[in-house]
Amino acid sequence: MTDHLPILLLLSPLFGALVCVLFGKGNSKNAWIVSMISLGISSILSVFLLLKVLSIKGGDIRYRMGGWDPSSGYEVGIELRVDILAALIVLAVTLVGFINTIYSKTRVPAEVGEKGPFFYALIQLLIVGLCGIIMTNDAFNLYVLIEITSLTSYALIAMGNRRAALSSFNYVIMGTIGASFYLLGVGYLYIKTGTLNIDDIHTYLENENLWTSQSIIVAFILIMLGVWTKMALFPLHGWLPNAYSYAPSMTGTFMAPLMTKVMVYVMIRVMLWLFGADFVYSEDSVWGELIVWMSVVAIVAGSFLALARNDIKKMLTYLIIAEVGYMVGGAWLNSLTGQAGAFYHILSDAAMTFCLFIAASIVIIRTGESRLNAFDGLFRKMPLTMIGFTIGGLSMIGLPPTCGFFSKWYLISGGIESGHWEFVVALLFSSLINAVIFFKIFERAYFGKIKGIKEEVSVADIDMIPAEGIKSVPASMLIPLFISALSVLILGIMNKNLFSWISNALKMING
Amino acid sequence: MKFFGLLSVIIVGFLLLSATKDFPNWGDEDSPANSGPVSSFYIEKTEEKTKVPNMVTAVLADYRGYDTMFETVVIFIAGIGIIAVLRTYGNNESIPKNQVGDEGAGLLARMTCSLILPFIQLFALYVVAHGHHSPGGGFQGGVMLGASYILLALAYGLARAKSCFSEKRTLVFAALGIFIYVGWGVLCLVMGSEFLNYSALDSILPGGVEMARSHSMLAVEIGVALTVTAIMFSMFSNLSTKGRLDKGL
Amino acid sequence: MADLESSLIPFFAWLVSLVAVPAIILLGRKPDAREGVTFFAAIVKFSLVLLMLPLIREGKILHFSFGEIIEGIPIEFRVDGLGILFAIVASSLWILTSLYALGYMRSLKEHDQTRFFACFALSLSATIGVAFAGNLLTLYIFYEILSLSTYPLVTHHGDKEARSGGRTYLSHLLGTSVAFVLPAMIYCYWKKGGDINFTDGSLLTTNIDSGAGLILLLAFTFGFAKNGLMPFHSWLPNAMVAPTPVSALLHAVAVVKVGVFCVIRVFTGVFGIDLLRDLNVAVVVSWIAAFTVITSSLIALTQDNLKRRLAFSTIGQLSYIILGVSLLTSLGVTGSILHVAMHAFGKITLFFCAGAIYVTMHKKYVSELVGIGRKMPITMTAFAIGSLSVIGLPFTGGLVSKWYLVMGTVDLGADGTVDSGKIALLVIFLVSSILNACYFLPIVYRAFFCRPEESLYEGGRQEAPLACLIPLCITALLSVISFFNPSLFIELAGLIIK
Amino acid sequence: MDIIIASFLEDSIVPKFNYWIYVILMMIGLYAMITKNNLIKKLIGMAIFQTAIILLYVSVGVKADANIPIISHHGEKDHVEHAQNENLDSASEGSSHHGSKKEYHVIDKNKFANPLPHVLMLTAIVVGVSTLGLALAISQKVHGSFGTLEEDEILDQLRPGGHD
Repeated sequence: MTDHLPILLLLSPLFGALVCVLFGKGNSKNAWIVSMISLGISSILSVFLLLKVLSIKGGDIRYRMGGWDPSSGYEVGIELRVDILAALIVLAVTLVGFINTIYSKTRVPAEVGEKGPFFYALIQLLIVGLCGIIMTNDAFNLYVLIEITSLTSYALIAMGNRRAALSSFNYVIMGTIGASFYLLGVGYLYIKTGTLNIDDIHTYLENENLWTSQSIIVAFILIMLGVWTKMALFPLHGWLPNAYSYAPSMTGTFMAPLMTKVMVYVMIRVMLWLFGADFVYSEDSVWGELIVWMSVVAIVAGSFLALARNDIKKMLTYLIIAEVGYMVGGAWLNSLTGQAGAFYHILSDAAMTFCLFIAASIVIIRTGESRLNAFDGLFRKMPLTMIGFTIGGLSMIGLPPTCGFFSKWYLISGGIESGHWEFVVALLFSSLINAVIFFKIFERAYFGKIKGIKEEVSVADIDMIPAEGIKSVPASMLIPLFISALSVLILGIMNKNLFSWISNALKMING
Repeated sequence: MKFFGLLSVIIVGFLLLSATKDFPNWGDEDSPANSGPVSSFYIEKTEEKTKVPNMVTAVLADYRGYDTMFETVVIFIAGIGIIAVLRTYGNNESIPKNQVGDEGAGLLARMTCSLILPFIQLFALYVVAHGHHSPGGGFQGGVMLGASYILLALAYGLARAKSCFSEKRTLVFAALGIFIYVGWGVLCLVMGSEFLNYSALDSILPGGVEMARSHSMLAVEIGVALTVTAIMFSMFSNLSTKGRLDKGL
Repeated sequence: MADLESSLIPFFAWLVSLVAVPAIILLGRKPDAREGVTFFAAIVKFSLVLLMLPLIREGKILHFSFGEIIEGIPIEFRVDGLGILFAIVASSLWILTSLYALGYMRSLKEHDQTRFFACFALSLSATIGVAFAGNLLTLYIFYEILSLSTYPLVTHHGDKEARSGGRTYLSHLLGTSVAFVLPAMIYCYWKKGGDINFTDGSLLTTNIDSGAGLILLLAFTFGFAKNGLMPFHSWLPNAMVAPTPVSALLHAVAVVKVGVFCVIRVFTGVFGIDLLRDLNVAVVVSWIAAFTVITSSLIALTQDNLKRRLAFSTIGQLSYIILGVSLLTSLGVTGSILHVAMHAFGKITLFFCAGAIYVTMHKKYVSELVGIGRKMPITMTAFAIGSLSVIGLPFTGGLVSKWYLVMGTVDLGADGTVDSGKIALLVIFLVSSILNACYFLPIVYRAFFCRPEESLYEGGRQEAPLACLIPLCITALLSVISFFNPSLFIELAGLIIK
Repeated sequence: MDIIIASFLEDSIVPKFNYWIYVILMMIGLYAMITKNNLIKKLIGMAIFQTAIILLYVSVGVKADANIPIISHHGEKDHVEHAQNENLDSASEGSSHHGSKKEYHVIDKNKFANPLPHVLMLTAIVVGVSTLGLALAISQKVHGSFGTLEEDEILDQLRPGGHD
C-alpha cells in the first residue's frame, strides 16, 4: 500500500471536500470535523511519505498514473515524482493546513457565517492543488494544478469584505496572466520537444542540444515570468498585500505561509529539473547576475515598504515580498549552499510567517484594531500571544536559535561562496530593517499603555498580569500559535539534518 | 498606465514572435510535436490498447485521466467558489407554485422550448455515451445538458428550473460526478494496481483489458458529465440572480 | 598545546543562573525567598568556577559540547585561562552586586523587582556562556542573548528617557553584531572550510591577504560594539539610565567586558597573534583605540552627571584593553587581560559609590558632591580607592595592569612587531592617565576638603544601607589586594600567551 | 528592399501565419487586461488572451493532409478477429505488442491530427471557463458593494478611508 502514498494523501482532502460540500450551508461544525480528519490523515500520510523517501537513499518515488509504461523512452501518461525536497514541502503544506484548520474552528462561523462548509471544501481543494503541484512530474498537469490553487484562492480571498473582493479581482487578473505565461512557456517547450514530462523534456533538450535555440530561451523566460507573477517577486507583487490582508483571517493565515513558497519550489524545480543547471547558470546567459540583482531590489524594496506600513498585516505581507526576494536570490546564486539555503528558507519562512500571521490575527481580532498601536501593552494583557509573536519576530530578524538565523546563515554563505556580495549586504540590511520593525512593536507591547487599564496597573509588578487577557483567547487559536512557534525553534535546532538532506538531494540533480 | 501597458504588451509580443523563427511551419508533419514518440504512440497504439477509436477521448480519459480528474475538480471549484463568493442566504424560500410562470419568456418561446428540450437532452446523452466513437465526451455532453436546464430557466423562469434542479441537488450531483471519477480510480487502486489504471478492472468488466479501459472511460465520462451539468446550471443560476436564487434575470 | 578534558562543570556553572530564572519568577511574591535564590545561585556559580580553577592552572582546557548545530560547528564550551579569569571576575562580582542590588532596589522601592532579578540572572548566564564559548557561533549566540536579556534592565524605569536609552542600546548592539559579526563569522567559516572553533594558534590560515584581513578584523572589532569603541560607543552613556546595580555589574563588568573579551578572543583565538603580526593590520585598531582613549577622557571631563562621567571613563578604559591587545606584544596582551579584572574591581567600586550616594543623598551630579566626604566618609574613601585604581596610581590594581600595558608598548618592535608610533602611544598613555586624574581627583578632593553647603550638615554622618555599603568596601579592598597579589591573574593571562 | 520584405513574407509570415495570428490576439487581450478601466472589459481581454493560447496549441497539432484523430470503422469484422488473436498472443507472449503489431492494420500517423493538443486545450478551455465564471462572480460582488465597475471610481471611493 505504501507505493500509493503520494496519491492517497491527495485523495483524502479531495474526498473531504466532497463531503463538506454535501453538508450544504450552515453546517460548519461537521465540515470542520471532516476537514480535521481528512487533513490529519494526509499529514500522517505525508510523514510516512517522508520516511519512505528517506529510507530509499537519495532515490525518488515515481508513480505512473494509469500504469502507462513509457513508449520508446517517453512517458505517455502522467507521472508523480517525489524526492526528499518534495516530501518535505508536502509535509509542510499538509501540516500547515491541518494546524490552520484547528485555528479556523472559531473563526469560520464568525467570518464566513453559513458558508463554512464551502470554505472548508475550498481550503481542502487548495491543499490538494498545492500537494499536486509539488509532486507532479508533468509540465501541463502542473499548469492545471496551479490553476486549481489559483481558483480556490480567488474564491477564498473574495469571501472577505468588499476590499477583499476587489483585491481578489486584481489577483484574478495577475494570476491569469502569470498562469497563461506559464502555459505559453510549456506550449513552446511542447512544440520543440513533443513531450510534456519534465524529465523527458530535459532529456530531449539534452539529446538534441537545443540549449541555444531562441524558442527554448523564450520558453524559459515565459515560465519564469509566470512563476514570478504567482510568487509576487518585487515588480510583480502588486496583488499580494491587499489580497492577503483583506482576506478572512484564516485564509490569510493559510495562504501567506504557503502560496509563495510553493511557487518558489516550482521555480527551483523548473530551473534545476526541467532546464538544468548548465542551462540556467550558463556563463553566456545574461540573466544570472540580473536576477540576483532583481532579488536584491526585491529584498530592499520589500523591507522599506514594510517599514512604511502602519497596518500589521500589510507590514507582514511586505515582509513576505522581501522573503521571496531571499529565496529567488538564493536559488539563482549558482552555489549549492545558496540553493539549499533558499530551499531551507522555504520551510523556515513558512513556519515563521505562519506563526506571525496567527499571532497578528489574534491580536487584531482581540483588540479590534489593525494598526500597530493594537500592540500597546500586550505583553501584560496577552503574554502568551506575544510570546508566539516574539519568537516569530526574532526569527524574522534572524537571531539564533530560531530557524530564521540559520536560513540567513546558509543564504549568506551561499552569497559569499558565489561572490555575490550585493546579496549578502541586502540580506543583512533587511535583517536590520526587520529588527527596527519588530523591536518597535516589542517596545509598544512592552511599555505601551494598555487601553482601559490605568497607568499604575500597567507598570505594576509582573506578578499581577491581568489574567482575562489570556483567557480571552480560545485554545483553538493559541494551540496553533504555539505549534508554529515551536516549529520555528525545532526547524532551527534540527537545521543540520534538514540541510544535509536538502543539499544531498540537490547534489544529485546538479551532478 | 496606458503607455506602460502598450509598451509591455509590445515587448511581450516581440518576445513571443522572436521565438517562432525556429518553430515548425503550419501543418508540418515532422515537427517534434506531431512526429514525436508520444503523439505517434497515441495515434498508433490507442485503438490497439483501448479499443477506442476516438484518440482524443482515450488520451483525455485514460492516458491523461489524472489531468482530466483535476479538470473536473476545477469546474467543481468554480461552482462552489461562485456560491462561496456570491450566494446570499437572505429570504430565499422558493416562489410559491401559483407564481411559477409569471416570469420567463412568452408563450411561443415556451412551446418551442418544451418541444426541443427533450431532443437537446437526448442528444446530450448521446454525446456523452458515444464519445468513444465520435467527437464528444463528458464535457461536451455535460455542457449541453446544463444548457438544456438553462434554457428551461430562461423559458419558464428560474423557479421552474429549480423545481427539478434545486441547489441541494446541484451540489449533490456535482459532488457525485467527481466521486464517480475519483472512486473509479480508487477502485483500480483497490484492485491492486495504480490509481486510474483501468486495466486492473478487467476481472469485473467484460471483454478483456482493452474493453475494461474502454468501459472505464465511459464511466468517468459520465462522472464528468454529471459534474459539468450541475455546475453549469448552478453557475448560471447564481450569476443571473446575484446569488439570491430567487428570480432569474 | 593544552590537553582537552571534557567536563560537565562548565555546563553546570552556566546552568545555575539559568535555572535560577524560573525559580525567581515563581517566587516573585516572596521577595526574601527570591533574593535567597539569587544569592544561592550566585554562590554556587562562583564555587563551581573556583572548582575549575585548579584544573585550568594545570594547563588543562575543560570542554563541554551541546552537539553540532551547523555542519562542523557545535555549540560548545571551552574553558581556558582567559575564560576562567573573566568568569571569576563576573561570578564573584555577581554575589556582591546581588547584595548591593538588594539594598539599592529595596531602599528605593523600585517596581518590577522580580523582572529585574530574573533578567539579571539570565544575563549572568549569557555572560558565562560568552566567557566559556568554544567557537565563534557559541560566542555570537550568547552575545545576542546578553544584549536581549539586558534590554529590560536598561529600560527598567520605562519612562521616555529609559526607552530612548534602550533603543540606542539595542540598535547599536544588535545592529553592529548582525551587520558586521555575522558576515565576518560566515566568511571565516567559509574560508576555513567548515569549522570556527577557537584554537591556540590561528583559526584562519595564512592564505588570507592583508586587505581582507583588515576588513575582517575591523568587522569583528566594531561588530562587538559592547567594547564601546568609537564611533559605536554612544549606547554606553545612554544605558546609564538603568538602575545603578545594572550600570555597576553590566556596564562596568559584564556587558562591556564581554565586548573586549570578544575582541581579545578574536585577536588570540581567531586570527592569532602571529598571523596578525604577518598581516600587520592591528595597528589600525590600536590607533582607533588610542583615539577613543583620548576623546572619551576629554568628554568625561565635561560631564556633570556622575554616572555619565563614569561611563565615558569606562569607554576610555576599555580602549586601553583593546589597545593593549592590538600591540600584539605578549606584555601588552597580558596587560589588557589583567586590565579586564583590575578595571572591573575599580570601576564597580565607583559605580557602587555613585549608587550609594544616590540612595542616601539622592544626588547624581558631580557639582552636588562638594563636601560629601564628611557625610559619608566610608563611601567616599572607597570612591577614592576606586578612582586611584582606574587612574592607575600605586597601591591599587590599576597600576599593575597599566604597567604591563606601558611595558607592552615599550616592547614594540622588540619581538617581531613593528614599532610604528611607539613614542606617540606612550605619550597617549601618559596624557590619558593625566586626564583620568583630572576627572576623578577633583571629585575626591572637593568631597573631602571643600566645605559643603549648609544642607549637608544636619543629620551628621549618614552612610548608605549596609547592603550597599559592604559590597563597595569589599570591591575597594579587592582592588587594593589585587595590587599586592596579582599573581593569579598574571598566571591565567600567561596561559593565553605562550 | 522589397526583396527582403518578400523573402521575409516567404519564410516568416506565410508559413508561420498561425503564430502571428495568435500573438496579435494575445497582445490585444493582454493590453485589455492591463490597461482597461472597466473590470468586465478586463475579463473580456482575459478571455481573448486564453483563446489566443488555445489557438496556438491547436494550430500546432495540425498536419497538412490529416483528418480528425478518430479511426473510422470500416471493416468492422477483421478488426474483431485481429483483436482476438491480439488477445491470444498477448496471452501467450506476455504483453509484447510487437509480435501482434504486424497483423494489425497499420495506422499511418500522418492521416490523423495530433490528438494531444486537443486534449490539453479541452482542459485549458475548461479552466478558462471556470476562471471567467468565478471572475464574473467576484466582479458582481464588487459591483454590489461599490455600485460601479469602473476601477478609477472604485479607487476614488476607497481613497478617503483606505490607507493604501
